[in-house]
Amino acid sequence: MSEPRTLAPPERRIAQVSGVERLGAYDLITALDPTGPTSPRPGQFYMLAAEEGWGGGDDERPYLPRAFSYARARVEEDGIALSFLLEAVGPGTQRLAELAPDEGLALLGPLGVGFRPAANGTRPLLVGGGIGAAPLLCWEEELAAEARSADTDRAPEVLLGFRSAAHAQAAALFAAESQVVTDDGSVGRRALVTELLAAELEADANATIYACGPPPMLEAVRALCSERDVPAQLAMESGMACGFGACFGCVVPTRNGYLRLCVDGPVLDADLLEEVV
Amino acid sequence: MSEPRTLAPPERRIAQVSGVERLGAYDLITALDPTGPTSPRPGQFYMLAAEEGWGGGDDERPYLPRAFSYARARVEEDGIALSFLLEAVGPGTQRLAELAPDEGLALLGPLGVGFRPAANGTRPLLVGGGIGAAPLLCWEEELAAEARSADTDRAPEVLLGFRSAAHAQAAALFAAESQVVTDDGSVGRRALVTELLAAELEADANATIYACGPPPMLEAVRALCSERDVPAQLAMESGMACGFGACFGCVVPTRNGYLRLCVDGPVLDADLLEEVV
Amino acid sequence: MIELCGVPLRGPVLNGSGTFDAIAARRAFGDALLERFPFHAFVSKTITLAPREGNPPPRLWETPAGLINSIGLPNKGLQGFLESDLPELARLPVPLVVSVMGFSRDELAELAAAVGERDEVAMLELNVSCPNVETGLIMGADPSETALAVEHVRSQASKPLIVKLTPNATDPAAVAGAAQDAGADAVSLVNTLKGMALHPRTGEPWLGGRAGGVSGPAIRAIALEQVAAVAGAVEIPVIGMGGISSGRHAADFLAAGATAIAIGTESFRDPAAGHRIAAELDALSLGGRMPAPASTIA
Amino acid sequence: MIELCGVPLRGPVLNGSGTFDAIAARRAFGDALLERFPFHAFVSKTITLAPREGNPPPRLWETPAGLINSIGLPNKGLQGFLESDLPELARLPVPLVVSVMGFSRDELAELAAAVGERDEVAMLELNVSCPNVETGLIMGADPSETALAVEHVRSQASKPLIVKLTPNATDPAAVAGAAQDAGADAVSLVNTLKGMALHPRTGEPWLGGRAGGVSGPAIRAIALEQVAAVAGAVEIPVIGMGGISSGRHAADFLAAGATAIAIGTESFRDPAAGHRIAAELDALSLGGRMPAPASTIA
Ligand SMILES: Cc1cc2nc3c(=O)[nH]c(=O)nc-3n(C[C@H](O)[C@H](O)[C@H](O)COP(=O)(O)OP(=O)(O)OC[C@H]3O[C@@H](n4cnc5c(N)ncnc54)[C@H](O)[C@@H]3O)c2cc1C
Ligand SMILES: Cc1cc2nc3c(=O)[nH]c(=O)nc-3n(C[C@H](O)[C@H](O)[C@H](O)COP(=O)(O)OP(=O)(O)OC[C@H]3O[C@@H](n4cnc5c(N)ncnc54)[C@H](O)[C@@H]3O)c2cc1C
Ligand SMILES: Cc1cc2nc3c(=O)[nH]c(=O)nc-3n(C[C@H](O)[C@H](O)[C@H](O)COP(=O)(O)O)c2cc1C
Ligand SMILES: Cc1cc2nc3c(=O)[nH]c(=O)nc-3n(C[C@H](O)[C@H](O)[C@H](O)COP(=O)(O)O)c2cc1C
Ligand code: FES
Ligand code: FES
Repeated sequence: MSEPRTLAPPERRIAQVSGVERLGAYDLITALDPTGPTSPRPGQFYMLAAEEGWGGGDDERPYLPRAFSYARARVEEDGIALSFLLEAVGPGTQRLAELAPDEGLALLGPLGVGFRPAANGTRPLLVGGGIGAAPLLCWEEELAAEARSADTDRAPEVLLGFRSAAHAQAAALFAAESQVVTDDGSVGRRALVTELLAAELEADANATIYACGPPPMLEAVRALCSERDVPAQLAMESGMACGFGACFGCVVPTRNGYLRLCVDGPVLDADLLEEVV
Repeated sequence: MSEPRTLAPPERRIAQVSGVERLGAYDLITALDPTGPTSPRPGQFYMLAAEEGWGGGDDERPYLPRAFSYARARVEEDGIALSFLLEAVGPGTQRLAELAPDEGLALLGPLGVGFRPAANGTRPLLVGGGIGAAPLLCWEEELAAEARSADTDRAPEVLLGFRSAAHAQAAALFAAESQVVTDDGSVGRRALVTELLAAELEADANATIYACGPPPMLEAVRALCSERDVPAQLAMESGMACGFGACFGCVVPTRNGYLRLCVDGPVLDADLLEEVV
Repeated sequence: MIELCGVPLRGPVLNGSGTFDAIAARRAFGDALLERFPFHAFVSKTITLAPREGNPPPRLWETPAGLINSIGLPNKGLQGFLESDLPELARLPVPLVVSVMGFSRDELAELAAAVGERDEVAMLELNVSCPNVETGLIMGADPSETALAVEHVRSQASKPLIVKLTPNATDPAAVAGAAQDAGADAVSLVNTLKGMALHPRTGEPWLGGRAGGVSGPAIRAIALEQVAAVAGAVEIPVIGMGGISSGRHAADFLAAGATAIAIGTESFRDPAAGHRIAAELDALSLGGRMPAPASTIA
Repeated sequence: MIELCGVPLRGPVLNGSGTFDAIAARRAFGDALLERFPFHAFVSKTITLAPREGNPPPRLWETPAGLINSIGLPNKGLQGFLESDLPELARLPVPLVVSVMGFSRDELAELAAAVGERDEVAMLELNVSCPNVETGLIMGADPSETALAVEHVRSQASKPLIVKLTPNATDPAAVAGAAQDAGADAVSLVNTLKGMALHPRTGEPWLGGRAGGVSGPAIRAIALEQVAAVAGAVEIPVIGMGGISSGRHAADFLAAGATAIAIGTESFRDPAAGHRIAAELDALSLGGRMPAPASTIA
């Protein structure tokens, strides 16, 4: 099976910011990429940096670009409009969140390998924790379209967990109704998204799981699925300097030793992992 | 004679940018300094940096603050409005030129010693080259006010030289009519401002010269004045890291050895200098 | 067109060892990488006799205008390199430099012999300077230790030999001189400077390897001083690197006496950085900023 | 309240020698400087036996997140210092540390004796590390050279003696150990790293002194690693510095084993930096980020 990887041009290019939308605790940044490939694969990511004023933030940072899954891609006549959902947690994301329309967004990508098709005859279950919803957005879109055209009942179901109502606003970006829980009960039940997943698997374990979120959540998903022998694909994170395999900095421990998440991931089969740390 | 030095508070503070005016080749930045002294002395300077995004420009710079003579000071009820005339020549001045109203301007000052009164009975002649006009603006204002109140005929005369018409727009900032020449003849004669000075001194050498501009101009002024025994004060420049005597980096060679321009200047008696380099 | 230790190169821009994996990059960029290859010669990541997993993560920490890495030289080992990597690297459109490091002189000799006999290899680079591996620091910081290591490699390989120096030494020029006298054909510097970062919450070392090596613009001025000192002390060509991110920086290193330059961390920001910097450098030397062509002939 | 070599200090924040001229600052800021003095102890600029003019300008070059200086130790010389500077520095509201450097061991002994006998002086700092003066580098880079220098000062002065180390050495921990064994009461590090910049147009060295020393955030990670290595190797207190510009950075140096820290280049951005950093540090240790009080008792 050929891996879901759309090749990137071997140079950084400048996209033009077209929209910056505040979504509760997150920002949705959209930029027009004039020359990049028009069909990135859900789960792939881009390395982003502001064209101007990258640096001079807290601690004279950021210096290196930052990795972001694309959340949405729309082909337009003068290029492809890429949307990124981001959470400002430090100097890099803060600068990106301050981008204004028409500013330049330096990007490299799409990078890494995306989500693989669901195991035969299983239903796709998308499980997102917080900002981990980002890569699930375009994946839900694609799976739903496939389901419609094949007109099966294999439309994806989406389970989301957020810290608070402000974060939960991101749920509105999904096409289908999603089940939402929060840590503070401000939206949906006060529960962990993995509780929703457990219930779903109790009801019908014939599923393929696609999960993205913080390590503890991914580890819980991995454990749940391995107990029940349910196939799962995890979109993971690690600190990245380059995004294309050059620095060997983004490794995660797997049953096959250290793997570079930027070229062998970011989507990994849960089976490959002893444990998500 | 007590030196013309208004003391600065011993800490950097944040002023709020109230105006950014494009003046041909220069920018006039005005910021409200809430707590600084209300009577800086003409010729004194401030160390400036943008509160946000200082760094990340060309070559990951600027890092250190930059020195700027104040061009104008207006006492308002909620502080003192300081104006700086600046020419964008590198990452620091470029960032400052991009300041928007309500952005924070970090400043320290006033620093250094300003212009001293004219020698008894001499007329003040202000000679500016390019951006060197900046410190002469507030000095002309003060001298003119003094002349009015004393109602003498000692009102200052202003001689200015600029590269081109775009730069010469700064001449409009002076209260009195000034004599202007340019390198390309686009405004006034095609001549050097030192030619104007030579003519003035031919007509009446009973003057005190206040000059600010590029080193070759200042050296020409120094030479002209020493030949004719005309007292001259030069507002000089050198690369500065601190502005308050801490780094010993801003020294200029004088008859008394190296002097730190930030504490012993920036205004120096021309006699003190062998030559302006 | 320049010549480095007798090897003709289309220009003076190399990559720093360990900062560009052409095989992984080909997976990400496809053949376009070969069509627009960013360097005039390719330097492999340092290989060792036995395979290495490298250091536990986290391996990266961003500093002001720089990066600390504690990668720990992960590599497939000599056999794995010769079998799976070398054939792929041989397809690159530029001459290949293979970087080797040994933890004993016998290891060095074995590596040198095995790599040196391969036609695909244009030059060898001896890494005596990796700050993440004890031996590297000790060998590269001491002139006589360095000389012995060079002799062992030299005796086994006739290929042009570059010795990569560490900046974590009192007198890099003395080490360079010793390398030259021991038979090195060129020296390259700087490798990373020892550095450390603590976990924001725990105050414990952030990096899995505890300490690491600092690279990027933050070290450029330090690297330029060492390159100038070394170039003034040896006759053999010097390959300068350390925070180069523009043609102007490259021109500075050439003006300081380097024959060629290498791009490391800047490639992380843009895989085409080498390409851009070579173009900027051409523009500058045409502009007469400095005698690049002249000073780039070994 | 901490104690450094038996001298009580209101806190752990010093200035780096040569980065704050309290006398000049008083001309600029007046008595407000004394009322809000930014440091818990004041370290003088390094003085030498004979007066020095310092290096020709330009003396400064800004680097990414850093600064290169080639000041060249301008100072009035021992007599000038004792006559005109010492009385003024004695008026500061904090203990005074006088930094001395000698170009021969006799000079060192003479400086130590003359400064050490003055009651206004709380401690001596021996600068064996200034990268702008040949001797500095040689002494400070070699353990035995350093030991000899320390012994000569020690024999003449009973005051607590701090030895300021250079980072331009293969093994700063070994030099620190030698200083300790020779009688030093504390070590301070890092001084600046050797660095260079070229004139954008001519390609010639920009600095009047040709090379200079790099300071600021760019070197922080390098300094932190050396401070951790030295603190692990000696029993005497360590004063850590190098690019500290926030309480978090100060906390890192204390966590790495320093007893006190010093602010250098950051004071150029804000003369009150020491004051701000001390406050941020208090907030952090209250927040329990790291055991500041404990680890700051010598
Ligand atoms: C494949 C992939 C996809 C991603 N997709 C998204 C996405 O869609 N949306 C999104 O919001 N985020 C996404 N991320 C995470 C995002 O890349 C990080 O949030 C971002 O890099 C943080 O940068 P920063 O400068 O804002 O914060 P940083 O200051 O870099 O801090 C972020 C974390 O890095 C560590 N850290 C702190 N200081 C340093 C330092 N100096 N050097 C190194 N590490 C440090 C700490 O653990 C901190 O919590 C993704 C990451 C990966 C790898
Ligand atoms: C007392 C005083 C008063 C001043 N008043 C004014 C004023 O009123 N208006 C005004 O516009 N300017 C004024 N200046 C000049 C102003 O401070 C400089 O133009 C400013 O510092 C330039 O900073 P930059 O980052 O824009 O340019 P830089 O990049 O700093 O370049 C400016 C000059 O510095 C040198 N240089 C280049 N790179 C570096 C480097 N990396 N490190 C060190 N030097 C470098 C070059 O000679 C270059 O031409 C004054 C200067 C002084 C000392
Ligand atoms: C992530 C990383 C890995 C490196 N690996 C090696 C290596 O394997 N062998 C080596 O000789 N140098 C290695 N280096 C050092 C670089 O080749 C180069 O000497 C150094 O980074 C300075 O150049 P720069 O500032 O342009 O990155 C590595 C550097 C980095 C940042
Ligand atoms: C302009 C300047 C002058 C300095 N002069 C001295 C000196 O006279 N004696 C000394 O021991 N260190 C001197 N230093 C080194 C500092 O004390 C300090 O060790 C170094 O700058 C690192 O700290 P920082 O990065 O916080 O500046 C000087 C540093 C600078 C930037
Ligand atoms: S981020 Fe550099 S190898 Fe993965
Ligand atoms: S600018 Fe630092 S002493 Fe003058």
